[in-house]
Amino acid sequence: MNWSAALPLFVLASSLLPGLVIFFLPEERVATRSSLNLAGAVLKLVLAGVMVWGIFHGSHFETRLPLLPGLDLLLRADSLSMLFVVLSSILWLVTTVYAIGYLEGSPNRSRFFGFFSLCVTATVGVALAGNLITFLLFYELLTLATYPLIVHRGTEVARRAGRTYLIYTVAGGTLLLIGTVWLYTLAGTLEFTPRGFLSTLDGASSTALVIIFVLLIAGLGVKAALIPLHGWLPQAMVAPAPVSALLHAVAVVKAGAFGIVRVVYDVYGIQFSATLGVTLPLAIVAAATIIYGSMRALFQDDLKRRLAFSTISQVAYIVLGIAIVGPIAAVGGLVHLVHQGVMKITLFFCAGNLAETLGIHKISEMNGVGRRMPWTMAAFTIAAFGMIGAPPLAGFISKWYLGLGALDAGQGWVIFILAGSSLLNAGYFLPILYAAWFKTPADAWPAERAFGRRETAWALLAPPLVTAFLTLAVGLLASAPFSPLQWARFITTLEYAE
Amino acid sequence: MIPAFLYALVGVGLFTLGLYALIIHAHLLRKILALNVMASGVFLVLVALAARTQGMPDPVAHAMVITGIVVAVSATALALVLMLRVRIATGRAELAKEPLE
Amino acid sequence: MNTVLSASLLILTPLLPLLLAFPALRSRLPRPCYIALLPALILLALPQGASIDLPWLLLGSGLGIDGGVGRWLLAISVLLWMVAAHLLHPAKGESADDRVTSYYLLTLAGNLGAVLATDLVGFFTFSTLMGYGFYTLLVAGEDDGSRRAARTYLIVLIVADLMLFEAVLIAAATAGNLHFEAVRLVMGQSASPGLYLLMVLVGFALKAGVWPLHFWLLPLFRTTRPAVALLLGGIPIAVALLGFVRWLPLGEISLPALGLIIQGMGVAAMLYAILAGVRQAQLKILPAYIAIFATGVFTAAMGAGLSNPAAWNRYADFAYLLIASLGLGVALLVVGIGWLRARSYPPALPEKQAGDSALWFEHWLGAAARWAAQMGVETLPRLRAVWLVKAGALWQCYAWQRALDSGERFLQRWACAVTLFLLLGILVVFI
Amino acid sequence: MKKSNNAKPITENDSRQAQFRLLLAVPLSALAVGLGYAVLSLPSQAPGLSDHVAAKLEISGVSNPVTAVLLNFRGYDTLLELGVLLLALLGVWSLGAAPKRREPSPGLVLELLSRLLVPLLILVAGYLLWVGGHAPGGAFQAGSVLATAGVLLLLAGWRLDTRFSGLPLRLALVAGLGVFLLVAVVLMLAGGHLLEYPPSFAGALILLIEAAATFSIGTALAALFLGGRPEKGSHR
Amino acid sequence: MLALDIPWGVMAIILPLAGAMSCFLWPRCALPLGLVTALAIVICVAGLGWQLLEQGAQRYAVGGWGAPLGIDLYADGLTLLMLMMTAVVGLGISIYSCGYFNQDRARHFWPLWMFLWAALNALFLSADIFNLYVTLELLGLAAVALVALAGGADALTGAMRYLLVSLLGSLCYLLGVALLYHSFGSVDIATLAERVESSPAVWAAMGLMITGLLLKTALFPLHFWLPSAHASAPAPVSALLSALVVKASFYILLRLWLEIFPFAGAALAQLLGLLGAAAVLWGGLQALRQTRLKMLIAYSTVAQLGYLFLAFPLASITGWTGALYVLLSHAAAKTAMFMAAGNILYFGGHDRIVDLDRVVQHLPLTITAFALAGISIMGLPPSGGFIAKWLLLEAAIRSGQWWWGIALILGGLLSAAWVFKVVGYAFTRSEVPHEARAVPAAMEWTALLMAVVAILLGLFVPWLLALMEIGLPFGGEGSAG
Repeated sequence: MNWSAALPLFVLASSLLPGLVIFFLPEERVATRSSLNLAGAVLKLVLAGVMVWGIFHGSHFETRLPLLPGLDLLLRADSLSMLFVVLSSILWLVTTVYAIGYLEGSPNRSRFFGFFSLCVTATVGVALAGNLITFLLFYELLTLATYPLIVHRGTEVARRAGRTYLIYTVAGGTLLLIGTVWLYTLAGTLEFTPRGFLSTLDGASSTALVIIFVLLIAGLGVKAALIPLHGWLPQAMVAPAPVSALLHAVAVVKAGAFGIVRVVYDVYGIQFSATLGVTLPLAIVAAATIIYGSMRALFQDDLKRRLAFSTISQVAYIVLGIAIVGPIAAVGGLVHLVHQGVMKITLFFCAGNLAETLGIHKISEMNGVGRRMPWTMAAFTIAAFGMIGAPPLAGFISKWYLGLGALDAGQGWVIFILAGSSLLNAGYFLPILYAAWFKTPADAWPAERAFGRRETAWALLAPPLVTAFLTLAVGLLASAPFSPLQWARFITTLEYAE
Repeated sequence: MIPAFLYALVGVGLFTLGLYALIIHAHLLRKILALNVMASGVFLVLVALAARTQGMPDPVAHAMVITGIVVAVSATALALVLMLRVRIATGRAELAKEPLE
Repeated sequence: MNTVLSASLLILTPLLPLLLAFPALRSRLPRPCYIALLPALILLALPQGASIDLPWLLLGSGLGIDGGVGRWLLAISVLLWMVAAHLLHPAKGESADDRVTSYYLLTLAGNLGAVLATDLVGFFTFSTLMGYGFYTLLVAGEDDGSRRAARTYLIVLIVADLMLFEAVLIAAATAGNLHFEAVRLVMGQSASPGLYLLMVLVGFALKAGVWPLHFWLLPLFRTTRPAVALLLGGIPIAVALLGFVRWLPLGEISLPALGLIIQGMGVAAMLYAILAGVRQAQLKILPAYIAIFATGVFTAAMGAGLSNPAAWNRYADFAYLLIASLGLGVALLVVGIGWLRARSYPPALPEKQAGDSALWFEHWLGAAARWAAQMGVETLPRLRAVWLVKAGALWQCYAWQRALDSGERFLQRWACAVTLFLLLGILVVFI
Repeated sequence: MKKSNNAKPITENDSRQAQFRLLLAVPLSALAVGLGYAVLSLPSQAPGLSDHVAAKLEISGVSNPVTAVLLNFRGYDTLLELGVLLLALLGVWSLGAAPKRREPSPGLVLELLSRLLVPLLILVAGYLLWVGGHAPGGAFQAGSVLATAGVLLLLAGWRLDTRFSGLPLRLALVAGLGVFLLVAVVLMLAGGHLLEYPPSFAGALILLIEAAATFSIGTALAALFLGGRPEKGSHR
Repeated sequence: MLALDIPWGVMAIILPLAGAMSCFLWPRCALPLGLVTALAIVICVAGLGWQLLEQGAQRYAVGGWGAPLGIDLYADGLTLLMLMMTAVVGLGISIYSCGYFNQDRARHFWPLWMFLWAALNALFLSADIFNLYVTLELLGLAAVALVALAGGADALTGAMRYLLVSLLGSLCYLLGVALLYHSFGSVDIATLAERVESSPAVWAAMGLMITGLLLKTALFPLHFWLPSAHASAPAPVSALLSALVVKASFYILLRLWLEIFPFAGAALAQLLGLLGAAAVLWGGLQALRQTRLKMLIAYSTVAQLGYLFLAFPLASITGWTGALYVLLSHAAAKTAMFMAAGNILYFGGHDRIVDLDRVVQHLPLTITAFALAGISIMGLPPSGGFIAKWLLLEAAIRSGQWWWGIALILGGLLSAAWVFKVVGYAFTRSEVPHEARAVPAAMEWTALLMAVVAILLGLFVPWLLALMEIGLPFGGEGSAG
């Protein structure tokens, strides 16, 4: 096995092995655990960087292990997967730092970090999967690795949330499995191919293909929280903040969205999907999700719940970008994969900081918090404006390409969806900002913890600042080489090239 | 020839009767006996049909029956002892009617 | 050397205030508000126009200063900002509100950037930054009335930004290049510029408070402090008018009917401003009417330009002057009034009806929100709940459990009988 | 089967029981008819494997075909079957110690009869074992007769001395299977297949195995009669 | 090559028999003797595997006579996999039992267990339907005795019912054997396969044998004996029963179906499939509402056995492979689960599900084992269970009988429901202290290792499939894909 074949495995192992070791670490070995975690995260980032560089220069990274006759466990780094891998790697590193700070002194940390690493392994596996069965494998692994994180607190609420999560995701995984098997029996292969492998298929009835498409999308839509499959997400916010952050930004919802991208692009092929007539319904579902999620978010008082509904809305952008058949919208969708991650993780970090430092969980308690925790709230503000789509932040770029793509593809109605969503986004984010910055603070915070001179612990503060900076940077420097935008363009040229 | 089939039919009859008894009787001893009757029926079928030869009956079937008998004896012994233990443990030589909790 | 200097100045002009907006970066500096204006001042002093392309920024952006309207406006802006800085500067003994300084600098950065922007996205970005920054200025440390007025402004801002965003999208989809010149050329020849024009017109009209859309302007003037009112007159409105000039394909396109309507609206705005302004007793609101009047003038001119491109080309410089002087005029008025009031009038009482227009706006918004809440929150989850979450309740159903129990008991009791039946079944199936 | 639910009136139970019996008779008779039909459909002449047996009888080492099948041709079955017997005993022993029943004195008749019969039975067992080589008889028959002797003794109140109830008893129980297995393995190690007797030694080996098996079967059956493992030191 | 000439398969039968006898003779040394035997058996099975890889399927004439007169042993890929499964599970259980049984129980356990192992190996290797009957009886009696080892009313009643059922099944089977033998004059499977032709006697024989074996395999609705027997037995025994014993009769059924009854009608296959589907659903539903952990696991066995029968109507190599994979992965996973349940019972003295949280918090390895095994049982990747589900589903869709896929999927969902119902307790916080008995590390680690085996089964599929194709037990051209 040469270097290029081993690299994807190394990327997986860089979080898997630390994770497994951590499971067996005694609770009090904090330093060992933290350094293992961080070393793994940094290593993964470096490896991912190497791969990005290699792919840009035309190398191929592919690991193929036989799984079943005719079906391989295939890990392949292509441009699309690298987008997700790099995102996961970066955000994992940041979240690890955050989690170390967040969970300081709480019980069951070895278990937590073990599953945390497994979760990232599964995510990276989802990203690197080179065929549908490998994807399915890691997709389910992700379900399993996330469940312990959601119920980590062990309260009744957490268990209920975990149960709901499982009901949804296991059912979704099952649908995905059915679709995958069916597809395999029709096509005889499951390997992701640019522009799909189904368009060349003779004899398969298009009805069957449409049903399979629906099955696959439904299965993936559960994780991507498309309506009406989103019910688990708002409940899952009972998890500790780093988990919510990871869940909403990278791991779970993104895996679903990423899967939809894969299915539409590399299984069906975008042109073939359009021919089948499945993209428009998908776009409509996505649009409905965007609006619905935002509407629900408007009326939540619990901060994390509001963010959760916001995620539902935002992730549907990615799907929308794909479902509008056109290269420009595709860029928008893909780039939103990254941008939403960066922004949402910031928001959850900040929410976590508020909860951890001041005991604030509700928006109605946030009056004047900007004075107490200016840095946290600054990060929050940047991310929130990014979500609204204010230029020059990350969200603007995504919306820009989505809108432009919709016009390009002749689907002008999307513009109004975007506008409505932005309006609603503003409607639920700006009051938070207003309350935080301009209202007079209450006499005492619900549960304040002192951190000396700083507003909160370093490990809690640095991650949101870094991600907020990223939010700004990816928007501002969108046209710079190796920016997410450029990478998304690179991907779409492959997909749409004739 | 004809007797062979006659005996075989008796064997079948014993088998069915044993099955009937096994179903309707609750007492374990009766059940065990019913199984023995069934076994006898089976052995009868085996042995009877072995006689459909010219001259010496088929010895293989006989050997099988001997083996079968020993097995049946062993099983019956175990069953009887087990029945006694059940009676000691539950006070009745019957199977518990309620599904186990 | 010169190009390097001008380029760095161009970048620094919006960047320096932006950087200084972070409290940590300016904590050692005396009077950061003035220092932030330095690059702009130097830029004004440069004899000729300059521009710089920043392809890596946003979607490929650029900054530049041209000889005409840009320079004028920049000059006016700098002037206004300096005055405002002076006004905002706390009197001796008062502690400086650090946050206000930050807001000030943010807004400043947005303003300067918008003036210097050479493409739609850059302009849009900076003007948004300015808009939100300005909102923070309005809100910071004021009373309830002004906050409500500011909230109306915010909503206007968001709606306007959305429309402009659509406009940018349309422009990009049509033109492919977002430079002002390119957009104007392409949109001028475009077959169906209607939506774009509508979006731009309504969007900037909202931002500038052009007559029928001026409802947010009055409460603001009524409630804010002089320094902010000064900026309000000069900065957002002027930038919005600049937006008209920059974004619309004026002089390239001839739309007599639309032009006539706009002209009519401009005239109506002037009439309204005069009538209402005369009837208005409060000195404080007077600048608002003047602003409305001025925008009316500009609108009329623009309408004329739309119906007669040649005329626009000829008199365009006049419009620029108008924009520039508008800012100055309103600003001076505000300062004057403020000064007057400070000398002779007692402080105005807080207004009871802090802007009727603001109230109806809120009223409708609230109604819409309630409706949405009912639709979205009540119906959909219930639908979903029926088929997924209630499954658990179904599972608890007693009948189920009993059926399962009795089934199991039956199987245990009639064990051998079941065997028999299966045996028969197999035989029957087979034979 | 009786109903478990005692609250229900017994009469109702009984009538339902009767109904069920009737109902059951129908499929059972169907089954019997079906099986009978199947049996009758068999060819009226079928040699089975008797020709094969007859052909190989000379080299099997014994002249009784049933014994030849049992211990030579299908000796493997018998090996496992000895295992079944031993296993049943193990199972019985694992269920607990033999119930300690204070039997009344066996009485004079039983006492005398057993003293008279036991040696005779042992003799008969030996004969059956020996005759098995060429006429009906063999290890199982002999073993059961031997067991009868044991049972008679047990009924008469005799118990194995505690000195022998440990390893010696176990050795006796294992002997049949053990010798059989040993022979099988030795034959295999000698280069043949499992249980492949050289024709010259076949008779002797079979007799050896049968002797050990008889002993074990007799002991095992008698031990099974006890209904549990012999407790140390509790017997006469 | 001397080592290739050793009849490893025969050794795998003889060794446990010898082990059983020596354990019986010297009860004080039962444990070391048993362990040594277990290791030796594993080596034998490995040797057999090597032999098969080198030389293909093997036939061994016991006594040198050869079929039809003598008894043949036959080993192909299917046999090998079953033997390997038995060896792996058996080794695990042997190690587990070191800690589980006290001195008194151990002296009974070891010889019985060795007999059981011998019976299993003999059964898998046998190519003779009468010999299969003897091994079945050997197996059944050993299993019953092991169940009764737990003592107590539950276990004894369960054992009694199990014994009756087992005997009934055996007798049905034996009558079938009698009819077949008298029809065709042979009890050798291969010979029968050549001679067999459709006749009323064959039908009757088939009905009897299939019913008898179904009874022993506990296919719904003949599963009534299984839950009580499996749940009340000592933990290692429960594991043995669920993992191995019920599979043995299924193995015979499979062999007969493939070799002797290839002309069996599609209707019968559909009936078996239907019963399998019913078992999957019924077992799943019952499992979900059990209040005791071991009962729950036992009902899950009922459900999992149903999967095996889904392959009958599909009747393709993929389907058979899938069923076989269910069999293997279920063996490993269920062993792990029963071991985990045993640990919990050992530690806390009870296995009430609602009170599990107090226990499992202290047994992280155990609950991990349970969870990993659960992953395989519910068929989530990466695990043997997933591969099985995949293959069965693929076969179902390929054959156009997608409705079997539905049963498969629903079964998976039901098992997911109960697995997570249990695993969820690992995460609840409970502070209540209680009396506890420390669980030996060997027991926890064995459970975990068995669960890991169940997971690993999902990753070494081609290797196992290659083994399975030795001798082409399912016919066809070889490739299962």
